[in-house]
Amino acid sequence: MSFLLPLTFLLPLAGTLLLSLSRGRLGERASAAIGTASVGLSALATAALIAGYLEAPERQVVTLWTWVSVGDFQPTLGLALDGLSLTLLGVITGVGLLIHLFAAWYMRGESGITRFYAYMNLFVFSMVLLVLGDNLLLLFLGWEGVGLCSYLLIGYYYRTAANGWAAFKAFIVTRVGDVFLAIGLFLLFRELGTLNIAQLLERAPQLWAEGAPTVELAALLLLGGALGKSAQLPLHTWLADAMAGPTPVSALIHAATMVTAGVYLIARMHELFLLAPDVLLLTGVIGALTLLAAGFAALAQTDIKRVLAYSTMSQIGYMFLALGAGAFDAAIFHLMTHAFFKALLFLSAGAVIVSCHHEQDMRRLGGLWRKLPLAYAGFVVGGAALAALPLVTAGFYSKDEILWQALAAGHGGLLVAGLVGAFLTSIYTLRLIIKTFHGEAKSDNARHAEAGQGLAHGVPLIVLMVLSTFLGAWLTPPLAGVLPDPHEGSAGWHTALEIVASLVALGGLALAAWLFLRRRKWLAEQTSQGWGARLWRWWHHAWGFDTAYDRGLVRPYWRTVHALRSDRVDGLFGLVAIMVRMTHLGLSWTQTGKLRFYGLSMVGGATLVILVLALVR
Amino acid sequence: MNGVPLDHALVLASILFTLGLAGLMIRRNMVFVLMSLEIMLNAAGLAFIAGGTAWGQPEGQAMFLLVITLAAAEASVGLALLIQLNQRFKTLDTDAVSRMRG
Amino acid sequence: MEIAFYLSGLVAVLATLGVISNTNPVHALLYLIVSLIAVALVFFSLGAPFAGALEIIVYAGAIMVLFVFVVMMLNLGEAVVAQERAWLRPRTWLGPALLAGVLLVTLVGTLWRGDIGLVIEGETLTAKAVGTLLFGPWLLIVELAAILLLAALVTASHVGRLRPPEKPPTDRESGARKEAS
Amino acid sequence: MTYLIALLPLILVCATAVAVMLGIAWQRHHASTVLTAVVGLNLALLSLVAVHQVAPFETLLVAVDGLAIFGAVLVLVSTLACATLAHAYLEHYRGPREEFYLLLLCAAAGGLVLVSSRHMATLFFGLELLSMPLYGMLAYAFHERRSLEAGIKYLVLSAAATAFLLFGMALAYAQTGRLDLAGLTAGLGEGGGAWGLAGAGLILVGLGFKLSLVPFHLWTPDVYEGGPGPAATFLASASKVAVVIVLLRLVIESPAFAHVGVHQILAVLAFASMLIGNLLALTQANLKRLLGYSSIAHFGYLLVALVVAEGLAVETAAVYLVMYVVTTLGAFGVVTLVSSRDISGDAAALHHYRGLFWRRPYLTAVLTVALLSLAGIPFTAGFIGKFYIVALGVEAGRWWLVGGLIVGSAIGLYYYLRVMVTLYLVEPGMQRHDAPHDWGTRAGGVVVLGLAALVVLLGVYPTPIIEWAAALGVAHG
Amino acid sequence: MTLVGLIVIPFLGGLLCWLAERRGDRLPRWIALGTMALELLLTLGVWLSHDFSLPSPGGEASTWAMEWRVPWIPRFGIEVHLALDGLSLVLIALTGFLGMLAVLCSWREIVRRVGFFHLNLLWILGGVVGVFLAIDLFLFFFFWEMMLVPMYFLIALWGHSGSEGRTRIRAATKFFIYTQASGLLMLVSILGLVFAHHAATGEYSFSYDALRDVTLSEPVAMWLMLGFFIAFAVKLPVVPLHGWLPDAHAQAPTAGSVDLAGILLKTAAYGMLRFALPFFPEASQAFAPVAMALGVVGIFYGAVLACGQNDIKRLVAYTSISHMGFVLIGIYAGTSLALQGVVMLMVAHAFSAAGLFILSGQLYERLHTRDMREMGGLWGRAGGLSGFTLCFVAASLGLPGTANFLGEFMVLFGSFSVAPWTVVIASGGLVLAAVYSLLLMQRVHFGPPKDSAPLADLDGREYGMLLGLLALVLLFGLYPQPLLDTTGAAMSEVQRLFGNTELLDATLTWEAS
Repeated sequence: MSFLLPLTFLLPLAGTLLLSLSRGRLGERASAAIGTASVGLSALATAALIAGYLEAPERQVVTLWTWVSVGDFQPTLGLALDGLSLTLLGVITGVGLLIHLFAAWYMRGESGITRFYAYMNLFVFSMVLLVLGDNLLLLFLGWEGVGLCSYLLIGYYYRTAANGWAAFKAFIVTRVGDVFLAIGLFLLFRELGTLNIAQLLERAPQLWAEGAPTVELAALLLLGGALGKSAQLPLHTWLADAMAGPTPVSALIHAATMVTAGVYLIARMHELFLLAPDVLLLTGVIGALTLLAAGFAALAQTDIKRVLAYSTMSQIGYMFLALGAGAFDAAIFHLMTHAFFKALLFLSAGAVIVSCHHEQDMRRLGGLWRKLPLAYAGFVVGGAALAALPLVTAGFYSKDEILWQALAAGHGGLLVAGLVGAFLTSIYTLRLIIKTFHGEAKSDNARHAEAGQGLAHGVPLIVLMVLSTFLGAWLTPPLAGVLPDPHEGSAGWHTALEIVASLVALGGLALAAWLFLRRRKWLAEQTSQGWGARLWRWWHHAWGFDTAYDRGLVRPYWRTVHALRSDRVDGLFGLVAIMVRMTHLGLSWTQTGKLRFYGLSMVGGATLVILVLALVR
Repeated sequence: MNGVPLDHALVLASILFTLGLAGLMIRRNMVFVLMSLEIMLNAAGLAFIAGGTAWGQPEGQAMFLLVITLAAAEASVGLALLIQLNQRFKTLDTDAVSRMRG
Repeated sequence: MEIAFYLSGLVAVLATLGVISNTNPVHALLYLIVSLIAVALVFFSLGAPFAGALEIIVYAGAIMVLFVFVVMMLNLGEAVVAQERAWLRPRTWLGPALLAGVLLVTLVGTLWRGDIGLVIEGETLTAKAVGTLLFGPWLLIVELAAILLLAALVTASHVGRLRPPEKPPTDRESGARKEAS
Repeated sequence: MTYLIALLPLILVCATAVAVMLGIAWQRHHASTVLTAVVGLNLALLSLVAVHQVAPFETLLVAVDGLAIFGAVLVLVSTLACATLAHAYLEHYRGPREEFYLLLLCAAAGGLVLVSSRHMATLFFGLELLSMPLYGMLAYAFHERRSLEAGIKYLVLSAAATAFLLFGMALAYAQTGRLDLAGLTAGLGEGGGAWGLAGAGLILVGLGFKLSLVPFHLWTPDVYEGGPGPAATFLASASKVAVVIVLLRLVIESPAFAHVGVHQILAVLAFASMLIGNLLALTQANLKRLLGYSSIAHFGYLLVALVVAEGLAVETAAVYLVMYVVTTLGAFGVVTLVSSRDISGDAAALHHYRGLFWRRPYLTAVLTVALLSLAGIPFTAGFIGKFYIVALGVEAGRWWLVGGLIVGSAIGLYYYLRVMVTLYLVEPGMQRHDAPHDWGTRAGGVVVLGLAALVVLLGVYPTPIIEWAAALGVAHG
Repeated sequence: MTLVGLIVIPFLGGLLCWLAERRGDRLPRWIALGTMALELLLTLGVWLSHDFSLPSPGGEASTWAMEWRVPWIPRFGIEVHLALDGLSLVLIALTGFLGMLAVLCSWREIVRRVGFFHLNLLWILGGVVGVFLAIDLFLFFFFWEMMLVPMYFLIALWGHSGSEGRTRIRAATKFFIYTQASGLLMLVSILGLVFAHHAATGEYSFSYDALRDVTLSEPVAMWLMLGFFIAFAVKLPVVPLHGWLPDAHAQAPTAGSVDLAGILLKTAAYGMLRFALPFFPEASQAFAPVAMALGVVGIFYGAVLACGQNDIKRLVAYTSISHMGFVLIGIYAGTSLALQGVVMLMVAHAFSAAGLFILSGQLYERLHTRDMREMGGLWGRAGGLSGFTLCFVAASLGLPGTANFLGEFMVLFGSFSVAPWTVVIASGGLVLAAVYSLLLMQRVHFGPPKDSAPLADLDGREYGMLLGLLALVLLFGLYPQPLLDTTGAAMSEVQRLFGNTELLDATLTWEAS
C-alpha cells in the first residue's frame, strides 16, 4: 500500500509537468482532461488510502529519500499518513477533483487553459505535500508551493495589472507569515535538534515545562505563519483581493484548502501549543477577533466573491477559535465541512458569474433564482450550511461542536464571540442570497443570464450540495489518537447551547430577511449618510487595515526605494572619483608649458629639500 | 687669522648661484636664460675651486675644468637651439615654446 | 689677499645683478664678462691662478664671444630692449626673486651653521698639480670630455642648420602606400 | 689589461661612435650606419661577458661590479632597441639621419659611465654625457615645433639641474675634501654635517630632475611628447636606468646619504610622485604624454626601494628596473612604429590608435601587454615589479608608501584601461597613422614583438631575473 | 597533471578560437563549446574517480584529493601548487557548466569578432579555474588579478552601450579598478603573512599549509585579515563595496553577466572559505559580528535597490548583492551546516542568476531593450520565456524545492545557533526577496501588453539551456546530497579551523532576552 501515498502527489506533479512541458501544443479539452484526470487518480489513491486506514488505523510513514544530511540536520522527503493528514488529503483531492471538473466548464473558451491546469495540479501537488510531509521542512515546501500557486492563479488574468498586484499582495503578505514560520523552524531545530514532526512533538514535552518562554516563543512563531496563510488578523488583508483569480481557484485555494493550512499546522503541532497555553489562548482570541471583524466586513461588501472571502476569513476564525479552545478535532471537523459548503458557495458564485457574463457586483445582479436554479440551490444549501441552520446542515454540527468545546473549556469570551459571529453570519449570508437572486434584475448582464449546462457544471455542484447537508456531517474525521480528545461536559449544557446557537442563527436570518426584504429603503438611507455611511464604508474597507498598511508600511518602503534607487552608497564612491578628477584638473593646471614656471617649481622643490634637511637633524 | 674662511667663499658662490637661478626664473628671453645658466655653472665652479683650495687639493680645479667644458658645450648647443628658435618662432621668448601643456 | 677676494666678490655679485636685470642683451653680456673676470680674480685671490686664467680665456673669452656673436647675428636691437622692459615688471620678478631669496637665506644659513672652520690660505696650486691629476687618475674623464664635446659639436651642427630638411613625404605618396597595404 | 677589459664596453661604444662619425664624414648611408651601431652595441653587450670575468674591478673613478654590469646590460639593451626603432622611425625622414646614431652611441657611453661611477667626477660627467646628446636627439626633428620645444626645455632645465648637482657636489666636497663616494661616506660620517647634507639635498634635486620626480617633473610630459619617438624611448629607458643605478649607489651601496632627513625627503618624493604622476595622467589624450606621466609614477614606486634601503631594496630596485625597461621599451616601441610613417608630428594622440587592433592585431597586442605591464597586472613583467615593491614596503612597514602605491595604481588603472580599450574600439574611419604594413618583419617590429614576449615571459617566469637581482642584492645590499 | 590540464584547457581553447576566427563565425563557437564541455567532463571524471568523503581522522594528513606542485620562483618559495578538494571540484564543475552556457547564450548575441570574444570568455574561465585550484598564495593572487583583464574586455567591447555610448567602458573600468585595487590590499596582506612566516622560520613561503600555521599577534592578524576580507568583499560584493556590480552586470553581454554572477562572485566566497577564515580564525571570529552585520545590510540594501530598478539586468544584479549577503552570514557563522549551506547557495545562485541573465539576454534580443517600463504583458507574447522566468524568479526568491531554498535555509538554520538575532533580521530579507522577484514578474510579464505581436518563441538551443538549468536547480533542490557529500570534507575542515570556539558571547540567547 505504501506506493499509494507517493502517488497522491506524484500524479498531480506528473500532470503539471506534462502540461507545462507541452509548450502550448495541447488543446483546451486535452488540458482539462489531463488536469482533471491527474487529480482524479490522486483522489482514487486517496480513497484507497482512506479505505485502508479505516481498516487499520495506523500511522504510515514512507521515506522517499534523505533530503539533506549535514550533521543533525537530516530532513527527509518523508511522508506520514495519519488521521489528520488523511482527512485533509481527502478534502484536498476530493474537493479538488470536483473543482477541477467544474473549472473545465468555468474556464471554457479562456486562453491558456493549459497553464491554468498546470497551476492547479501544481497546487494539489504542493498541498498534498504540505499535509503529508513528516517534517517541518517538507511541510514548508508545500506551504510555500501553495503560496506560489495561489500567486499564479490570482494573477491568472495577467492582462489586468490590478490582478497582478493582488497576486503580489497575496504572496507578500503570506510570505511575512512564512518568515515567522521559518524563524520558528530555526528555533525548534536549534532547541530540539530535529525537524521531524513526530520527534519534535516527542521531545518538546521532555525539554520544556508548560509555559516555558522558549516554547511559547516557538508556538508564537508558528502561529505567525498560520495567521498569514489562513488570512487571520492582522495578516488577513490579502484574501479579499485574492478574489481576482478565477472562481474555481477561489473555491479550491482561497476557501477549501490552502487558507486552512494554518489550522492544519496548529492542529499538527498541537502538542507544542498545549505546552504554550498563552499562545493557544492568543490563537483563540485572534480567531474570535477575525471572526467578528470579517463578519462585519462581509456585511458591507457588494461583490459576491468578496462577501464569500470575508466569510471564509470569518469561518477560519471559527477554526482558530476552536484551536484556541483546545478543540482541535472540532477545528478540523469544521475545516472539512467548511471546505464542502464554501466550495459549494464559490462554485455556485462562479456559475452565477459566468452565467451573467462576468458580472459579480451584487448591486447589478438580482432576480436570478428562476434563471439559474442550480446555482440558486447551491447558494441556498451552502448558505444554510454557512449560517448553520440547525439539524439539516453540516455547518450546524461543526459549528456547534466548536461552541460547545469553547464552553466546555471554560472560554466564555470565545463562546460569546462565536455566538455573535454566528448571528452576523446568518445576516450576511441571507443578504448575499437576497441581493443576488431576488428582487429585480438590475443590469443587462443579469437580465440575460444563461444557466450553465453539462456534467462539468452540474456534478460538482450537486455533490457538494449533498456534502453540505447533514450528510456531510456524517463523515467524521478519523482523528482519534491523533488529536487530543475533546473536552467532556455535561450533555445538558450541550443541548442548551445547541438551542441557543440555533436561535441565534435563526434570529440572524430573520433579522436579515426583515432588513433586506422589508426595510431596504431605510437601510439604504442609513448607510448613505452620517455615521451610518461612515461605519458602512469602514466595514466595506474591512476596518481600514489596507489603508493603514499602505500608509504605514508600503508607502514608506517605496519612498525608501525611490530615495535609494540611484544607489547612494555607490554615490559616495562617486564622490571619490570626482575628487580625483578635480585634483587632476588642478594638477594639470601646473603643466603650463612655460619654461620659467618649470624652473620655478624646480627651485621651489630644491628650497624645500634644503629647508627640510636644515630643520630635520 | 690669515686667509679667507671657506664659508665666505661658499657664501659668495651661493649668492652667484641664486642670482643665476633668479635670472632663470625671471627672464623670458632665451639669451638671458642661457646667460643665467652660465652664471649658475660658474658659481658651482667657484664653489669647487674654494673647496679645492681650502683642502689644498687639485681636484677642485680639475672639477672646475670639467665644469667649464660642460659650460662651453652647453652654450654651443643652447645657442644653436636659440638660433633655431629665432628662425622658427621669430622670437626669443621662451614662453612661445609652450605649445605643449596639460 | 683677503681684500682682493672680498672686493672682487662684491664686483662679481653686482655685475651678476646687472646681468639678470639688464634689458639690453649686449649690455648684459658685458656685465657677465665683468662678472666672470671678477670671479677669475677671486680665483687668483684664493690661490688658483690656473683656474683663474682658464676662466678668463675660456669663459670670458671663448664662450662669451660665442654669445656676442649670436646676439649680433640675431641683431637684437631697440625693439628687444623695449620688449624686455615690458616683461620685467615687479609682478613678474617679485615672486621668483623672493623664492631665490629664500633659497639663498637657507643656503647661507646652512653654510653658517655647518662651518667647519677651514680657511683658504691662498697657497698656490699650480697647473702642474692639476695636470698631473687630470692626465693621471682622471684620464678617463678627459677622454669622456672628448666624447662630450663631440656630441655637443654634432648636436650644434645638426640643430644649427638654417635650411630645414626637405619636406616630408606628400600625402599623395602616403595615400598610394596605404592602398598598397 | 684588466683595466681595459673592464672598460671594454665603454671603449667599444665610443669606438663605434667614432666609426659612425667617420662613416658620416666619408659617405652617408643609413642602413650601414645602423648596422655599425647595432654591431658595436652588440659587441659591447658581448664584451660584458668578459667584463664579468674581471668584475669586481675598481679604480678611483669607476667600479665595474655586478651593479655596473647589470646597469650596462640594461643601458645597452635599451640603446639597441632605440637604434632599431630609430631605423624604422627615420626611414622616412628626409634630413640627415645618421647623426642620430652618433648621438645615441654617445649617450649610451654616458650611461655606461654613469652606472659604474663611484666618483663625483664620473657621476657628473657621465650624467652630462648622457644628457648632452639627448638635447640633440630630442631636438633632432627641429623643423617640427614640438621637437624643438622639447629640446629647448630639456636643455635649459637639465642644465639648471646639473648646476644644482654640481653645487651640491661642491658643498659636499667642501665639507669632506673627498670626491669619491667611499671617501665622501667616510668624511660625512654619521651625522653628515650641514654642508654635506645640503649638498646631498642638492644632488638629490639634480638626480630627481633626471628621474622626473615630483616636484621636478614638470618637463617630463612636454619633452616626451615633443621628442621624436626613439629619443623619448631612450630618455624613458636607458637614461633613467643609469640615473637610478647611480642613485642606488649613493643611497644604498655607499650610504653617503645615510641620514634620516634624506630618507624622509625620498619618502615624500616617492609618495608625491606616485600620486601626482598618476593623477596627472588621468584624462590625458596624448599617448606619449601619458607615458611620461606614467613614468613619473613608476619612479615614485621605484623610489620606495631607495627609501627602505635595506633588506630587499637593491633586489627590488633591480627587478623593477628590468621590468620597467622592458615594458617601457615595448610601449614606446609601438608608438614609434606607429609614428614612423610620417615624421611630421608623432602619432601620439589617442584617436590615432582607435581601433588599431582591427588593423594591426599583433602590434596592438604588444601595446596591450605593455600597458598591462605598466598597470602591474599578472602575466606581465610589471606585476612582478609591483609585487616586489609591495613586498619591500610591507617588509619595511612603510605603510604610507604602500598605501600610496595602492591608490596610485588604482588611479593608474583608469588611464591605462582607457588607452587599452581605445585600441579595440571600432574603427572610426578617420585619420590613420599606421605602422608600415610589413612592420612585423622589419627589425623594429621584431624587437617590439620580442619585447612583448619578454614582458610576458618575465611575468610568468621571472626566476632568472630574480636570481640575478638577488645576487646583486647580496653583493650590494 | 589533470589539474594543470584543467587550467590550461580553457587557455588553449581560447587561443584556438582566436585563430579559428578566420574560418568563419561558427568554428570558434564550437571550439569554445567543446573546450568547456571537455573541462566539465574532465571535472566529472575526477569526481567519479576520487573519494571526497571525510578526511582521515587525524586531521593532519593532506585533505586534498589531488595535488600538483613544482617550484616556480624559488627566491620566495613560490610554487606552482595546485590542489583540489571537494569545494574546488564543485566550483570548477560549475565553471565548466556555466562556461558552456555562456558560449551557448552568446551564439546569436555576439556577432562581431567572435573569435576574440571567445578568447576572452575562455580566458576568464581559465583564470577562475586557476583561482579555484591554486593554493600557493602568489599563484592564487596571480590568477585572481589575471582574470579581470579578459572580463574587462568582455564588458568594454561587447557590452551593451547603455544610454550614453561610453557607459560600458565606464562600467568595465569601474569593475576593474574596484577589484584590482582591493586585490592589491590582499597582496599586502599576503605579503604581511609571508614576512611574518619569514620572521618566524627564516624561510620564504607562499604555501597554504605553511602560512596557515603562522602565529600572529592579535592586531596584526586583524589587519591582515581585513586586507583579505576587503578584497573578497569587493568581489562578493558586500555593501558598501558593491558599486561595480550593477554597472558591470547591466552593461556586460549576457555571457559576461552569466560568468560574473555565476562564477566570479563565487571566487570571493571561495577565497573567504579557503583563505580568510583558516588563516585568521581568531581575527575572523572577532570580526564575525561585523561581517554578519554587513551581510544583513547587504541583504536589505540589495533587495531595496533591486525594487527601484528599471533595467532588468540591474535588478538581477542587485538581487545578487542581496543573495551574497546570505553567503556572507553563512561563512562567518562557521557552523558546518551554515558552511554547507553556503556552498549550496553558491551553486544555486549560480544557476538561478545565470538563468535570469540568460532570460534577460533573450528578452533583449527580442525587444531590444532592458527597460522594464517598455515591457509588460509579455506572458501571452513570449511563450516559454515567461514560464522559465517564473521558474527562475521562484528560485531566486528561495522557493522550497529549488536549490536556492536549501542554500538559504541551511545558512539560516546553521547560523541561528550562533547568531539568532542576525538570522531573525536576515529572514526579513526573504520577504523582500519575494518583493523584488515578483516585481520583476509583475512588470515584465503581467499587466497589459504593450504590443500584441507575438515574439519569437524559444528555439531549441535556448529551450535546452534553460531547461537544463532549471533541471539542475530542482535536482539540487531535491537531491543535493551528492553535492553536499563532495564538499563535506572541505567544509568540515574549514569548520574545524574556524568554528570550534564559542562564538559571539554577545549574541543573546532566547532565555536571556
